[in-house]
Amino acid sequence: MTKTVLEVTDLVRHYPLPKESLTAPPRYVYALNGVSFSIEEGKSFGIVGESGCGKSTLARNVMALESTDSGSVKIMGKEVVGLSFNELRPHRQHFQMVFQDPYGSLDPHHTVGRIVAEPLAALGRLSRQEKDERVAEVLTSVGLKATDVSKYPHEFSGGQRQRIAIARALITRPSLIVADEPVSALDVSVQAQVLNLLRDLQDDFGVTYMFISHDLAVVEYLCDEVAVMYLGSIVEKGKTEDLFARPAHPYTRILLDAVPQPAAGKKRDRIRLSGSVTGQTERRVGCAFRDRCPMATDKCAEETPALRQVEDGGHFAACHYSEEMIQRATA
Amino acid sequence: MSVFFAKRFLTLLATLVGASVVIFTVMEILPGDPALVILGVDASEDAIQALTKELGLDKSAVERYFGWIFGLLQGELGNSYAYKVPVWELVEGALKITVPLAIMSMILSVTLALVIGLYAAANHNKTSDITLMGFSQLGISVPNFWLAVLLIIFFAVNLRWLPPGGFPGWEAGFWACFKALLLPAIALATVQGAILARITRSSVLEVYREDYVRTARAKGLSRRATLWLHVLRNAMIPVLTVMGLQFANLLAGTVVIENVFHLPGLGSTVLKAINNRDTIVVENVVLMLAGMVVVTNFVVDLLYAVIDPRLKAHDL
Amino acid sequence: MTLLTVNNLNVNLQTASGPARAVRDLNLTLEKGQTLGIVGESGCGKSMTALALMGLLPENATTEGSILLNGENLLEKSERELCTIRGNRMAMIFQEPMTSLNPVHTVGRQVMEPLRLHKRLSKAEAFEQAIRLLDRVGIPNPEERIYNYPHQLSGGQRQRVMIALALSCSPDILIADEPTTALDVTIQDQILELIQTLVAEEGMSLVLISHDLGVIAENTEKVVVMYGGTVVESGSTEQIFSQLTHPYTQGLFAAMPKLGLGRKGRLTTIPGTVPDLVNLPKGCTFTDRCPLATDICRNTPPPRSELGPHHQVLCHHLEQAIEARSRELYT
Amino acid sequence: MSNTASNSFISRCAKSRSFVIGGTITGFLLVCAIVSLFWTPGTVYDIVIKDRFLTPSADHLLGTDQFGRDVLSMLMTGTQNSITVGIVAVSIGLFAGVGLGLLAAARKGWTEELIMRLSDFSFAFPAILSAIMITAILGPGGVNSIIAIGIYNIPVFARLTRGSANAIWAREYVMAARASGKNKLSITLEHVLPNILSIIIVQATIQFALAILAEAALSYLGLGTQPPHPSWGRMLNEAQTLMFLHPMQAVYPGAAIALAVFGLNLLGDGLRDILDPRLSRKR
Repeated sequence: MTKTVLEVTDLVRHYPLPKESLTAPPRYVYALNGVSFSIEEGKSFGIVGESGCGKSTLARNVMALESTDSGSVKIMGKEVVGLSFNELRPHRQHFQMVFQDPYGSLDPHHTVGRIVAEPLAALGRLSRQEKDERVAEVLTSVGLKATDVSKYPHEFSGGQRQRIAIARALITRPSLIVADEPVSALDVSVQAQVLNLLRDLQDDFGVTYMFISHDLAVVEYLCDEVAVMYLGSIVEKGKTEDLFARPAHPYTRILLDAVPQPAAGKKRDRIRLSGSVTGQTERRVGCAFRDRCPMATDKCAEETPALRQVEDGGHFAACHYSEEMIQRATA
Repeated sequence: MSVFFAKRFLTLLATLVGASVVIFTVMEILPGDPALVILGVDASEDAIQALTKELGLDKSAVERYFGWIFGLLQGELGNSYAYKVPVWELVEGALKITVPLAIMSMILSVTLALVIGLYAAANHNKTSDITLMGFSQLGISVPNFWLAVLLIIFFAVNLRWLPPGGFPGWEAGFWACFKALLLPAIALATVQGAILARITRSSVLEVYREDYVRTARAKGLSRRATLWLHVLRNAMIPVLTVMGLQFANLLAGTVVIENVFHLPGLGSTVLKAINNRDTIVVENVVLMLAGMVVVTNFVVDLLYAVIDPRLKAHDL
Repeated sequence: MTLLTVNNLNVNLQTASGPARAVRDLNLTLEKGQTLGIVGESGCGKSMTALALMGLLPENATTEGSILLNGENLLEKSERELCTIRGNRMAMIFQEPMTSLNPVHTVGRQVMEPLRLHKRLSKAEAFEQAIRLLDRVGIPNPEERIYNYPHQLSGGQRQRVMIALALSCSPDILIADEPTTALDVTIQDQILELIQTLVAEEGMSLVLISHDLGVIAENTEKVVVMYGGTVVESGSTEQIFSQLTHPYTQGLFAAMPKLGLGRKGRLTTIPGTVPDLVNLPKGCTFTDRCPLATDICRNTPPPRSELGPHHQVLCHHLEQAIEARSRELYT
Repeated sequence: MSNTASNSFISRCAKSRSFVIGGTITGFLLVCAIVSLFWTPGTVYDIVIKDRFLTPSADHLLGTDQFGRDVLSMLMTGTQNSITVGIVAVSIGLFAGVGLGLLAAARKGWTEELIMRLSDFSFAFPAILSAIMITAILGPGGVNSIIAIGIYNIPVFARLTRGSANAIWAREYVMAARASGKNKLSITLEHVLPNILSIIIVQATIQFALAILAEAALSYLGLGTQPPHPSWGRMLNEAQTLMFLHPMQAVYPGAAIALAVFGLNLLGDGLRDILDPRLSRKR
């Protein structure tokens, strides 16, 4: 019987924009428009999308780092939304985060030991010796030396820094790790090291990942399930193999087709995107993707497609023409 | 109206109102009774009370504050306690010295700063750059009133080129007045100019490292053309900020410098008035000085919008 | 005649910790109308090579060797002469479209600048030409957009403006340094497509620099693989991608997550990190990370072996490397 | 490892020309101040009318003033005054200003707005003018002028601190600390303050120099340090009336001020190069 580690229901987050003129109505950035998904224990859940689709906002809201407008985030069955910062502190040991920038996410004035031990503050009551032991243990598990504790971040390369960041996230033995683009700032050869490490850690400790990335190949490599986001909403989600083999939303298809392939002399045949991104500051009836969609019809302008199951095995998509898309992919 | 403009304008008004309250309060706390100072310690109790009443000092502070402000709104500054003449008469002559002096030194310092700053930046790390920056460091360190004294000793006492102090009045002709203000203006401008020159240099150097400067060079623009066409305008943004802040210091400097050169400007007026406990003069003059600073900064804010189109889009 | 020939180019940077050999013994040739890719990870010297070609190296750089454009050595030219070449016969597109345009000038003014400078066009002529260029690079409503400031355009549009700018004087060579790295995949797709089309229509030569093997594979005819400031393998794109040879090229390819592989298998990782350019080994720069390395690699520069027509590999252990193609080189 | 770090720190110090020159000048002034506590070459407080306006000699290296006091001794003793002014005025500004700035950055919202508007507001008053007004209330005198200058330092530090602290608050490591459950106070103390300390130290050096200048100006106007205690500014004040007959009396104290300010400014510049390598690379 598997347990649900993270359950997000109808999460909404709109940021107010500074007013343009005194009389204008207030404007918002619609960063999250009702996002729902859940992650089972020990699984990796990937969230893919282009810049401005709301994936980082989602990470910050799941981590309870900013206030949520409405909706619910349950981590290990406990509601996180609405709790005060202090009320939440003891619960924080169960969910930790890894950030994108291996240079910006480590305080240059702290030693590695201090950086890695920081989340233990949520636990409180640990002895010095216990702390040191856990730091040493977690550093070895990410492939660093226990003697690295007294070094400073600037003595490490980007990939090693990201290992330090992962060690910091692991130290409280969390159930959930939210990783926001953890490898996108790294070189390919180093990126592979970190991806493999993330996989190994999952095998060893059974951690659950919520993995955010713009790189589809990385998500395919690491994740069991994937959700594709577009302008603050999930447009498709499902098992990785289903979604990548039979994309049911045109946007997913276009994303997949846009990835350049490192193979000898093939000119790929692909669906291309037209138009440019509709602003995140607009809210309209109908499908948000219709302006760029090669297969949009009048129906798409009139009726907002709901996220619905399009295939067995939990393959969901928010498109009126998902069945056609799947048919096309299998043909 | 745009939010940008409205916001800045409201800040300007709020600052002025706040300034008037602070100035008035300070003058209220100021020990020393104007009537007592005017009549001297030997004056009789009755005479002091009579004068207090005559000056309107028996009214409550709130009443006097609003009296002052409403007077100001109607262009009435009131009468000096000490000299029994309208404050405007005292201030008018002083303004005719301080304002030209401030403008002269501002022009001088900005010219100095831009020439030195740009030249140094263009010759980055060469001997001329290092020498100029050494001198500017020295310029920042020199107290302006001491520089004023040195200038007097050298140009007025030894060389006898320029008058050592005093002001002939504008009736004496532009040239005479210009000569009287030249040394004080140089004394004021040197320090300000040295600071601005350093800011200009580092700002230009910083902009030189921007990606769009590389783009401009990749287009085939020469170093010099890049400096004038692409670097300068962007580099002016921080320089402008400092320029606005400097104006307050410049005005403050005039208070001291006027003292050195015996110029009957606003600075001398305010010092004299404080000594006389001529509170109404102090209030008006200090508010005027604060007003000049606030208006200058308002103009600087508007200039931003002219230089930087990003501001216009967001706020204008 | 060969359009561009680079012979034994060396670029040294004076740094606080000593001279860094940013580029060493680089050789390149580029024919008219040819597209050349330079691929490598950060710090491999690919950007320095581009800047050296343009004569825009930082002040602390010194160069040796020669860069021949139509037989004229650019390294011997005066700054004044280079100004007539830059933007005119050779143009460049940079990585960051967000910061590569001057924020205080309209895009029109920036596109007109090279036209006025090199072609001596009048203001009115340049204006018309600029509108045509903006239209050509796919900016909608160029008559209006020409008055826009860079911040009013999206990232993709700014990169289009950069392309218009580079194209304005119909250069012989277009150098694109990571032109799409800062952009989303779908936008990257559009921009690369645009560059391809324009290069073909204008008969320009293209030097495309990227860290992404996929981008290089799909957009170039010839490839140069750089590591630690030097070329380790070069050849036609077809040859290289069908016969990955140098241990580094093999590792780089194997380390890259590729779409369609799914969760099966494991990414290959190259151990270690990119070398410090100040303390490079005397011999092969890849020595410290190479599974085939022996003593000779560290101390003797590897020989250049012709594997096929124009397919050159710089490795001491060529046979072993070729033999390793069929198996996992890295474990 | 800490060994190599400290080595490179020292070597960076030695490499910075500004730091070496500025540090030497500042050190020299400090020594002067300390020595003058115990010993001065001549009299500072005694008036010896027969010795007035002596030209420089072996007894009086810089001659004597109109009261027959030894100028060099007065300059040396004046150092004490300037250093005290600098320390006290900067401390007032530093503690109050940095505190307010950190608070503004941590609390955001109306707290930040209020603190920043107040500091904006204070910039509308020319510094010396405010000091003049404050000394006018409290009466002229050394202590009062120091307080006046110190108060004026508060908004300077508040602005700087808030600006740099805001930049730190936007870093990912702060977000990581938030995600670890650290509250704003401990983040401020553990992450924000250490990371902006170097900027504050540099500014403190510069404000130190400005405080010396401001005190000299106030004393020059007769509002600062009162007789008989020697102060460079007051020496200038006293020398001004004699400017035409004995110009050198006006030259020495001014040169002393300029030297002190020059030394501190250079020290500040040097510290900036050393503590903030990112900035130094830019110049």
